[in-house]
Parts: sequence; structure tokens; C-alpha cells
Amino acid sequence: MSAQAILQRLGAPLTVLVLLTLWELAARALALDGFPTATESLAQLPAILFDGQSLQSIGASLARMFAGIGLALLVAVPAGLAMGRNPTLARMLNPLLSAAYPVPKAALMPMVMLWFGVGDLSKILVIFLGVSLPLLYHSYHGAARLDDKLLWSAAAMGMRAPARLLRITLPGALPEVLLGCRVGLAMALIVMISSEMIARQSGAGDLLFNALDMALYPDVYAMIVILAALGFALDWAFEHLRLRLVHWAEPRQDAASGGNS
Amino acid sequence: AFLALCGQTQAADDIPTIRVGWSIPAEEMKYWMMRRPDAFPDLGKQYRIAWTQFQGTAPMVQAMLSDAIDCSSQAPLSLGQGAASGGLQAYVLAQHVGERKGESFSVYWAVAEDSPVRSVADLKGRTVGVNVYGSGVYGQMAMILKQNGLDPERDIRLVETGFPGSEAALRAGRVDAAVMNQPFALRAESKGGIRKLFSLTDLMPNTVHIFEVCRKDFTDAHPELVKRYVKDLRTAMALAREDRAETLKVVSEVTRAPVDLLDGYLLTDKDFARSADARPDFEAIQQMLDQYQQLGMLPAKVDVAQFRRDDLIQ
Amino acid sequence: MEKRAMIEIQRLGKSFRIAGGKRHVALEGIDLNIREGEFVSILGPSGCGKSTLLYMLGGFVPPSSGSIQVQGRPVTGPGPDRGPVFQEFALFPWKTVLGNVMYGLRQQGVGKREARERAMALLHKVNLASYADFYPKELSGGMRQRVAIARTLAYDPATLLMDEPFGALDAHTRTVLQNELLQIWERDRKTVMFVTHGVDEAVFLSDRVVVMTRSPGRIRTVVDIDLPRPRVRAELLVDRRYQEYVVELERLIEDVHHERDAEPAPAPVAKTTLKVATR
Amino acid sequence: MEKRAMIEIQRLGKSFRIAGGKRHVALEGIDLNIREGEFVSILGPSGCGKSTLLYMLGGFVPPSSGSIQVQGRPVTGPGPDRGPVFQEFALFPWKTVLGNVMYGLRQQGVGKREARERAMALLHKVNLASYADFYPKELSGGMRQRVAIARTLAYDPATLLMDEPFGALDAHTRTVLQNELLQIWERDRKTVMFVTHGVDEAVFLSDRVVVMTRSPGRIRTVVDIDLPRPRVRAELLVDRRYQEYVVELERLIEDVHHERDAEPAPAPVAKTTLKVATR
Amino acid sequence: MRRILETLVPAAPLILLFVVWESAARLGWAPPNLLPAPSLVLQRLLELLPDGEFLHHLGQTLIRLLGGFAIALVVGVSLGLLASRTGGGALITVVRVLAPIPKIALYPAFVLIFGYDHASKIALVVADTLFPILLATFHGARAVEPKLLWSAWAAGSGRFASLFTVTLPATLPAILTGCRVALLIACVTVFLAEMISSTDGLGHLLSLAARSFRMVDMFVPLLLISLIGLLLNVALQFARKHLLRGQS
Ligand SMILES: Nc1ncnc2c1ncn2[C@@H]1O[C@H](COP(=O)(O)OP(=O)(O)OP(=O)(O)O)[C@@H](O)[C@H]1O
Ligand SMILES: Nc1ncnc2c1ncn2[C@@H]1O[C@H](COP(=O)(O)OP(=O)(O)OP(=O)(O)O)[C@@H](O)[C@H]1O
Ligand SMILES: [Mg+2]
Ligand SMILES: [Mg+2]
Repeated sequence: MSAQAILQRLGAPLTVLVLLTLWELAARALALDGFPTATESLAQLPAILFDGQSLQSIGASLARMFAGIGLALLVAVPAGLAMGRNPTLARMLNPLLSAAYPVPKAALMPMVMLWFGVGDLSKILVIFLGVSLPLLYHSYHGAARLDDKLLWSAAAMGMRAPARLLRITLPGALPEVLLGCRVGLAMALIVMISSEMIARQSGAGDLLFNALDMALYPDVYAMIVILAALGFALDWAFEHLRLRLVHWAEPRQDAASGGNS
Repeated sequence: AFLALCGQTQAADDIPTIRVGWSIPAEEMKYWMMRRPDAFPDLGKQYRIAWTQFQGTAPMVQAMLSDAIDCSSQAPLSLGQGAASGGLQAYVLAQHVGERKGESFSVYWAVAEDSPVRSVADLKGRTVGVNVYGSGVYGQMAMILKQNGLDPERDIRLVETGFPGSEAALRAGRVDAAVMNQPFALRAESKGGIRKLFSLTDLMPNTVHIFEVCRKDFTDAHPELVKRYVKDLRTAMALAREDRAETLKVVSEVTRAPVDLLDGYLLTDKDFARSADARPDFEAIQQMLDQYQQLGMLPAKVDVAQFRRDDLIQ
Repeated sequence: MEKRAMIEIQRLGKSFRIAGGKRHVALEGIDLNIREGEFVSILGPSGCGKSTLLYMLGGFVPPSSGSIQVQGRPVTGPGPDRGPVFQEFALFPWKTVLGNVMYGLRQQGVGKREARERAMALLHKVNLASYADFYPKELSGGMRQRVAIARTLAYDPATLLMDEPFGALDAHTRTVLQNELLQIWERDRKTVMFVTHGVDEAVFLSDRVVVMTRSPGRIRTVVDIDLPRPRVRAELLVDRRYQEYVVELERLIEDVHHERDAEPAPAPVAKTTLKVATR
Repeated sequence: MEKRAMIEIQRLGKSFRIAGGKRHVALEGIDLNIREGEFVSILGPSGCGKSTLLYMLGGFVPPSSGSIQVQGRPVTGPGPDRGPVFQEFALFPWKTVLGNVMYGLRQQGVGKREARERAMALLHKVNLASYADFYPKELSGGMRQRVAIARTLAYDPATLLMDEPFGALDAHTRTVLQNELLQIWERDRKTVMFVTHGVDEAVFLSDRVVVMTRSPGRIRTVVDIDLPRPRVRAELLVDRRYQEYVVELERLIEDVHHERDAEPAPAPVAKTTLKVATR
Repeated sequence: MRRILETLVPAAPLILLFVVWESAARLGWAPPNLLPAPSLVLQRLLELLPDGEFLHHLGQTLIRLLGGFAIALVVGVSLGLLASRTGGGALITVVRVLAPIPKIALYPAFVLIFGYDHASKIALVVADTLFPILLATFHGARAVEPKLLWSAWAAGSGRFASLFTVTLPATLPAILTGCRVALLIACVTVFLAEMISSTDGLGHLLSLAARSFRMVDMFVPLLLISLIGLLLNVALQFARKHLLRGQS
């Protein structure tokens, strides 16, 4: 039992170690210029992490990312939930959304620059668009699948529709909404970087794309490692939050395993 | 545009600001101004610069068209296309880098040492890497191919490798000929195993690569401001050429390329050519614009005269 | 002493679109008037449309035909005057037992403290006070059902729409809650629509018992339960009239089951003169 | 004529971790032996752990303490020898009624055609043949319950673990299915664990009735039902012994309810000598 | 009449968008060298559609888009289902590490490994769409009502078989939501890949036009990818309706 617990604790670091080893072996076997080994890349980490300016850049990117996420949470979740409970609204917005999301933001940069400048605003907008995609659809379908009788119960207590959206649909669809958040969080880091591809000021994407432009692949992969670590930490923190928020919905602890084998 | 104001980091006081777009890797003048502002008495006091880095010159044309930046680095083709198709009106005010036959580096195509490709004509049916399809460098390559009896659309298979990925693509055998630019050329040469096939100087001796451009409406409205900027650019060119050691540091700070690598080519005869007064070579630009028109890459003749405002260049 | 109709149901019908695209008739031609303060039970075969009828009374589901009026106004949606207890409980899974029971009270604007006290009092009544902090998924079926009952009773709706509310309870708990419900009803004179499968339960609690036919559900008979109130179980069980009612209703249900689908259902008898039980 | 124990339950206990992080004891010290082909009913207050006991017998949930052996081997997981009918039905929502009932048969490798025929035969028995193409969400509560019963009976498990399987059915349907179950049991001599709240149902069906205490559940008493088989409802209802059993069990359940939590539960009596009902 | 209205409602916002866009271009709210009128774009699109070469570009993009999506779907659903079972923890750690990586940075490596043809672009689409599907599947599978699985196991379904007979159908709603997200991401990614490095495909046409500031030509691929996204979504919605006809 305790051995199992130890293994569980060590699970994540062990997996990461295996991953790094696989990377090292693959890179050595392939011996490609654009694919450095793990050791080469990790060797570049201190140069980035002990450089105040780089850290500041990464911080600036993260700030934009959180702004974008916050905006997405504020807009996409309510919109998705409303669509889930209101078929007419969903029928109206669905075509618009599925026509708008596929458009590559990079191609619209001139318009974005025209209206929002080259600064933070346009990048936050791009991040918002990326993050809102999973948030919106997971909220939408989560809300649509909610048991009607929960809403009926609330309505019978005299709760009006807007309040029901917030107090019944939101918590009821929360597991699915938070799944959207988890996907959105991973995407946020990706979009955060790609939002800095075309017009760059200081940021993590700037570091990464500059390294790419200079073919400094170990630096590129060092940035990737940093982003992966950031993503891991964010996801870890988010999982804790998620479990706290939806512990009531998790199936019984010993359920999916079944039996005492 | 009103939203742009909110997003823009506006100077709190009334010091005028120029919004400048830049890119890497060969704009030492700007890197100096960004990294060593104290070397320029006016900078930060008489005027300010808001820097934004871009991926390539075309996005900077769009940014200028969107009124998101005032000045930017440009190449002849993107400026010509911006003017011919996008309605961009701008002045060419300083030249960053160009080529000078025999004295400087020239963008070239390399093949593997043991490749059977010995001449341009041998490229028929081969895979050729280019930085960007439809770019200025591509145009000049196409011209060279034509001169050697090859149809660039049909006789070769073209892939976009970008400059940074070029060497790797060649070594991995993904392309038969790869385009080489600094500092990637130096790195590839030092590893060996490659051979130069042809270079842009084969087409013309004084190709212009990058120059500085400011929007016409902006310049006409703030001639003094732009003048200061151009003056500082020239100061930067002088500084860059005089103090090579410092320039190496500056460039390394901006591009994060190690000083060792830069030391191998920067400001030597393995680098592009820079003129002391950073004066644009309008003749060469016109020649290039004409070539592009000939290739159909420009829809109409573009007269370089429209980009001149001589009182700012002296 | 005739009270005015609280609920008027006229030629009510409901059909559902099923997956194949066809329509399935669940209810047909329901006519029923329920007076204010009346306790009406509904008995009927499984699948005859009892739950569907309650959904429409609650205003959760629109009728396919016919009309429902509550206090003279057509039902257009749910309201706090009609409190449902659903067959599947429909507890809020993200709230604890206490949170579920407090919910309606808080919704009505009752202060937190008072809502808590009143909810706890109700939880004591349904014998779940020590489970106040449990989440629904941690409860047994019968416990969930009791929470659902408490949740609805908490906000004190004028009409109760209860769908087999004691179905998952053991005999003792069921008796306790039956008595509890009767007490509340006798005190507050709520109108109650009570779906059940227990014939004795229906007779014990109701003023009238509606017997429905097999699917598609129609009203087969309405039986007035003319037993004195307040009713005491121990007395009633030995009352001959009580036993007769039970036997009669059981016979009716048997009949309903043996009527062939092909036969036309007998004409609804909802409009029989109503006799108010002597109290 | 003593048959060997099919199910041996020893000092079985189960506790759950609840949201607060504390543990909640659901079951404690259960000792019970069930012979092959025996029909055992479980009566107990709501929340005393009846469902939990069945989950552990099914091998779905591991015990916290104690052990369960089925046919001499410890239970390590579910198997087709023990078929559950869950209190909440747990139908596959993506399958039609027919698909649900066919599922087990198909899993056992029965051909499509035969599975279909056997499933349809069962659906006729539970009176749902005309709903074969409906999806679970389109059914009423009682209809769902009948599908769940049919689904489990379909693949003919040697042991049935039934959790209030007739709880949502009207009296008539319930009687029909009780008789159906008895017939199957008498023919195939299945071992049956049957959780119910109906004392009369328990007496009517069972060889033994286990009465449990309030939560945390322990076994209070095991009552042998010494009534002749095959049992016929009409005869039984007027049988004095039957009535005595019912009265005795009702009294026991009342007792269970009035025992204070504080009092130690009486020693389990599972090990009383078993008397096989005369057949 | 009612039918017409019913089809009009979903189209209304799109039509409105077109009207606003058209007037923005016509009335000069946006400079015409940045935003061409949609009528011009549509007209050009109709001109180009019968053109064999244009169709070839369209085909290339669709192959990459649908190929990448299909691979991501199969791999993502399989891995997600496996990870949901005991012992899947390691897989989720891998996902945690790999999901937030900007795949675009891996593109140089993809190109060297898979070449400049379809494969490298498909690889990028797979890398970008895999995780939304995988995570949706994983969470959906974890939330499956245990009693459904218990019912299946008790009916003799093996652990592995029940993954397909129970977990998969019960997870289908979540998977389809993941697909919806992934499909839209795939549209963006395939364009990005073609814009970065390609000699064919709609993304290539777009960047070519963008580089020479032929705005109408640039908006043709944009309009087309919108239409593709729209059509794929309609298809997905039909699939959803059909697959989930028993549920919700
Ligand atoms: N959403 C639905 N779609 C299609 N048919 C439905 C739907 N809901 C109910 N039905 C059908 O309507 C009929 C009545 O269902 P209802 O739930 O009202 O029955 P009930 O009288 O409450 O039965 P029970 O006593 O078993 O709960 C049933 O035949 C059922 O199949
Ligand atoms: N997942 C769980 N977490 C915590 N406690 C649980 C859980 N499941 C059941 N319990 C507790 O275990 C006890 C027994 O529950 P169980 O469902 O076995 O009762 P039961 O005898 O079947 O009751 P009922 O007749 O109401 O169905 C209850 O007190 C319940 O609160
Ligand atoms: Mg019902
Ligand atoms: Mg139970």
C-alpha cells in the first residue's frame, strides 16, 4: 500500500524523466539539425532563467495570457451556457461561430492592428479568441446536457431565467465547463506564443521566435521546456482547483476500477 | 484607430513618438538605438521610439497601412508591392544592408559537396529550397534560373525552408539546393560538406536587401521628427562600423546569437555591405523593381522616384 | 361548502416525439377539477402518464392539447405556488443536503440564519439531521428521496405535486412521513396532487383518488374517499369503509389492467359531483 | 438435505470517505451464509447499507473489512454468475429498450437473432414489447425499472442481486412480476438476494428474511419463512402463518427504528441453524 | 413560410455580418486596401472555384485538414479511453507536459522528419488537435456512471471490451464536443502550416496574396475556410444528432 503510494507520488517525476530520456534518444538517433537533444536544450535553461530580461518577457506574456483567459471566462462561459439552454440562441450563433473560429488570426493581423494597434490589446484579443473556443463549446454542450429537472426545481422555487443560468446551469455544467477550462489553459499557452509570432514586443513568444529565426534550436527547445513546465504547473494547480469545485460530481472513488482485485 | 490609442503605450508627456517596426537579423543601426540609447543625444529627449518587432517585411507594410507603425525596415519587393497593390505611400530614408560584388557576402544557393549538381542548369527536376515563396530573394533566384534556361515554375520543385531551416534541410536531404544567408551560411561553411552553386551577385552586383522606410503622411506631417530619426540612424551606422566589439555585443543582445558566431562574419567581408552614410541606392532599387515587374511579381512599373524625399537624406 | 376550483384541467393531452420521428401519445382527454385544499391521489399503471400530468401542472412541460388553469389563470410556467417532488428526486448535486433544503428558502428571500434553522427542523422531521453535510451522491436512494421531500416542503408552496414521494422508503419511515404530510396538510390546507402506487396510502391520505387507464392515459374513475378526518392510521386500518375503499380500488386497478388496448376507454368520469369528505 | 453455502459473508464492513475527509461507516460486522438456490430478502431502514451490501456481493465495490466468498472463492470482481438489478436502474442510455435487454446475451456470445428473440420474449413478460424501440429517456420510471429487470434476467445469472426491483411499479404489475420471478426461481433454482421495503413481498417470496439495524447497518435478526412452496398468493394471503410472519417482521422493523443509536446493536444472529423450507 | 423562417434564423447573423462588412467597405469605414468588400471576394471565389488549379489547392488543404483530424480522433480517443482506466496516470502526465507546448515551434523538426509534403503539415494538425480530443475523452470517460460499467461487467463483458461497449458510447457526448473544438483548431492550424512553409494549399494562396497585398485574393481563402468550417460543423452536428439520438 505504502509502496504504491510512493510510486504514485513519484509517478509524475518518473514519467517526465522517461520522457526526457526518450527525447534524448530520439534526437541522438535522428541527428537532425532542427531537433536538438535534451541535454543540449536543458543546458540553455540557465541562460534564460537567470536573465532578468527574459524573465520579464515571460512575465509580460503570462500577464497577457491571464488577461485573455479572464476575458474568455467572462464572455465565453456565459455565452456557452446561454446557448446550451436556449436552442434559438444556439441556432443563431452556431453558424456565426463556426464560420468565425476557423479564420486564422494571423491572416487578420492587418485588421487587428488597424483596430487594436500592435500592443498588448491585439495579443490579448488573439489569446481570448483561442481560449474561448474550448470554453464556449464545452460550456454549451455541458449546459445542453444538464438534467432539465434541476432547472425545473429551481424554477418552481421562483428563480428567474437569468439567475438560473448563473446558479443552476453554471454549477450543473461545471464539470464540463472546467474540462473546457483545462483544454483552454493548455491552449492559452500555445496562443500566447503564437500571438507574438507576427508583431512582437517583449514576450516569451518573442524569445522563442527569435531563437527560431536565428536557428538556435537548443534555445527554442529550452523555451519549449519552460513552456511545458509552466503548462504542467498551471494544469497541476488547476486540477486541484477543479477537484475542489466538482468533487461532488466525481464518480465514487473505487468505481471505475471496480472490485478489489 | 481610436482603440489603437488605448493599446499603445503613449508617452505621458508631449515628447513626440515614432512607432518603428524592425526585424532580425541585419539592422544593426536599430539595435544600437534600442540597446545604447545614451549614445544618441536626441533619443528619449527630443523624441521617442516605440519598437515593435515583426516577422518579415510584408507584415510591416500591412502595419504601416493600418496606421499601426510609422516607420519600418523594408525590402524592395515588399515596398514595391505595398505601393503598387496596397496603396502605400512612403519614403526610403536609409539603407541597412545590401551586396557589393567581390566585397561582401551575397546570398547564395548551396548544394552538398558530393552532389551531382554542378551548374544552375543541373537543377532541372531537383528540389530547391527558398526562404519564402514569392519573396524578393525568390524573385532574383527565378531570374537567375530563367537566364540559365530553367522555368522556375515547372523545371524545379520548390519548397519553403526559410533561411534558418535551410542548412538542416540540405543536410537531411530534403532539398538538393538550399538558400544561404548569414549567419547560417557561416555556420554551414564551418561545418563543411557544402558547395556554393550560384549567388545573387551573379544577377546584379549591388542587390539592396533592407532599407528604412517611413510613411509619407507621417513624414510630411512631422519632417523635423523624421529628420532626427534619420540622423540618429546614420549616427548608429557610424557607431556600428567604428566600434565593432560593441556592435557584436549589441547584436548578440538583440538576436541572442552567441558573440563567437557573430564574430565570424559581422562587419567583415563575409557580411553584407553597409555604406558609411547609410544612403539608399535608389538606382539598384529601381533595377530590382524592374526585374520583379518583368517576372510578374509586380503588377505595374513602380518608379522609385515616389519614394524619394531628398531633403531628408541630404 | 363547495370550494372553488384551484386547478382546472380541460381536455388535456400530451404526445411526445420519439427517436424514430413518430409521435407517442402519453395522455389523452384529461378533465379534472381540483378544489383548493384538496388532497387528490393518482393511481395508475406504470407508464400511463402520471408523471407527465404533474409536469404539465407544474408548468414544466407544455400540453399538446387542452388547457390547465390554476386559480383561474392558465399555466404558462413554473412558479413557487406549485412545489414538485420529482420521481427521480433531481437534487442539486453540488449542494449538501442542508444546502438543497435551504435553497428554496433562500430563493424566497429568507435570511441565511433563519433558512438554516428551518431547513434543519425539516431535516429532523425526515430523520436526516445528521446527514446535513453529505452530498447527494453520498446518500442512499431513500435518503435522497427524503431530501427531495424536505426541499420542496421547505419553501411551503400552496400546491404540492408529489410523484411517488415515498416509493423508496421503508414501511416505518413511510408511515412517519405520511403522518407528517397529513399534519402539514391539515394545518396549512395545501392542495396536494399525489402520485402513488400504494392503494392503502392513497385511501389513507386522500379526499379523492383518480384511477387512470393504461397508456395512453385517460381518467378511468374518480373515487371520493369519504372517511372522517383527522385520520388516525390505527383506527382506520380496522375501519370497514377504509377496507372497502382499498378493495374497490384494487379491483378497479385490476380492471384497468385487463382492459384490452383495443377497447375504447370508458368515458372519463371526472365531472361526477364532488362530495367533500366530512371533517 | 443441507445444501452447501453459495455465499459466505464474514465480518463484512464498509466505510466511505465523505467530502469532509471523515469516514462514514455504512455497514459493520455482517455475517451471513446463503445456500445455493436460496431466496433471501433483506429488510432494513432507509440508508442502512442494503445497496452497499449488494454492491460488495456483486464485486463492484471492495469491502473495507471482512470477506465474501462465492462458491468457496473470494469475490474479486463482477462476473456473469451474479446479476445485479440496481436501485437506479442504470440502463444504457444510448441503447434502445431492446438493445439494453440484448446486451448481456450478446456479451455471452449469443447470436444476434437468438438474442433478439429471447430479449423480445422477456419484454413480453414485463409488458414492454411495444416499447422495444424506445430509448430509456423516453420511458417512465416504472418502465425503466422493468427494462432493468429484463436486462439482468436475460443473461440468466446463477445469482440475482436485486435492489428494490419492484419499487416503482404499480400493485398489479408488481404482483405479476413477483409471480414471474417466483416461477423463474422455482424452475432454475437461482440464488436470490432481494432488497425490498415490502414486508409482505419479502414473506411471499423468501426462504429467509434478513432484518437490518439502522445505520451503521448490522444484521438484527434473520427470520426463516417456513411456508410451503410453490406459493400461491391467493392461498397465502389467508394463511395464518403468513400473516404472523408479516406481523412479526413489521414489529421487528418498528423495534429497529426505535432502538436508540447509542445502544449497542444486539449480537448478529446470522449463524442460527438454517431450516430449509419444506417444498 | 415557417420553414423559410426557420432556415433564415440561423443565417440571420451571417447575413447581418455580410451587410455590415459590405457597408464598411463601401462607406469607407475601413480602408479598401485592408478590407475588400465581401461581394468582391465572393465574386472572385465564384470565378476561381471552377479553376482546376484552385481546386487543387483546395484539395490539398482538405486532405491535410481531414487527414490530420481523423488521425487525431482515432489516437486521441484511444489514448483518452486508456488513460481513464487505472494506470493511465502516466499518460496524463505526458499529456500535461506536451499539451501546452506551442506545436508551431516543433514544425522545423516535423519538416525534417516528415518532409515538405503532406506529412509534416498533417503532423502539425495532429499535434494541435490531439489534446482537445484526448482530454475531452479522458474526462468524459472518468465521469461515466460506474453502475453502467458494473452492469456491463456483471453481464460478462470484459474490462477491455467494456471500454468499447460502455465507456465509449457513454463518453460520446464529451468526445463529440472535443471534436467540435478540435475541428475548428484544425482549420486554423492547417492554414498556419501552409502559411509558414508550403507551395500549395489555401494557406499558401493566402500568404502569397497577403505578401503582394492583393486583398481580394487574400480574402478568398479566408472566406473559403469559413465555409469549410461551417460545413464541417453542420456535418458534425448531424453526426451528433444521429449518434446521440438516445441521449439528451
Ligand atoms: N421524453 C419522452 N419522450 C417520449 N415518450 C415519453 C417521454 N416521457 C414520457 N414518455 C412516455 O409517456 C408515457 C407516460 O410516461 P410517465 O412518465 O408520465 O408515466 P408514469 O405514469 O409516471 O409511469 P410510472 O408510474 O412508471 O412512473 C410513457 O409511455 C412514456 O413512454
Ligand atoms: N459514496 C458514498 N460516500 C459516502 N457515503 C455513502 C456512499 N454511498 C453510500 N453511503 C452511505 O452509506 C449508507 C448506506 O447506503 P446504502 O445506499 O447502502 O443504503 P440502503 O440501505 O440501500 O438505503 P435505501 O433503502 O434508502 O436505498 C448511507 O448512510 C449512505 O449515506
Ligand atoms: Mg412516473
Ligand atoms: Mg439502496
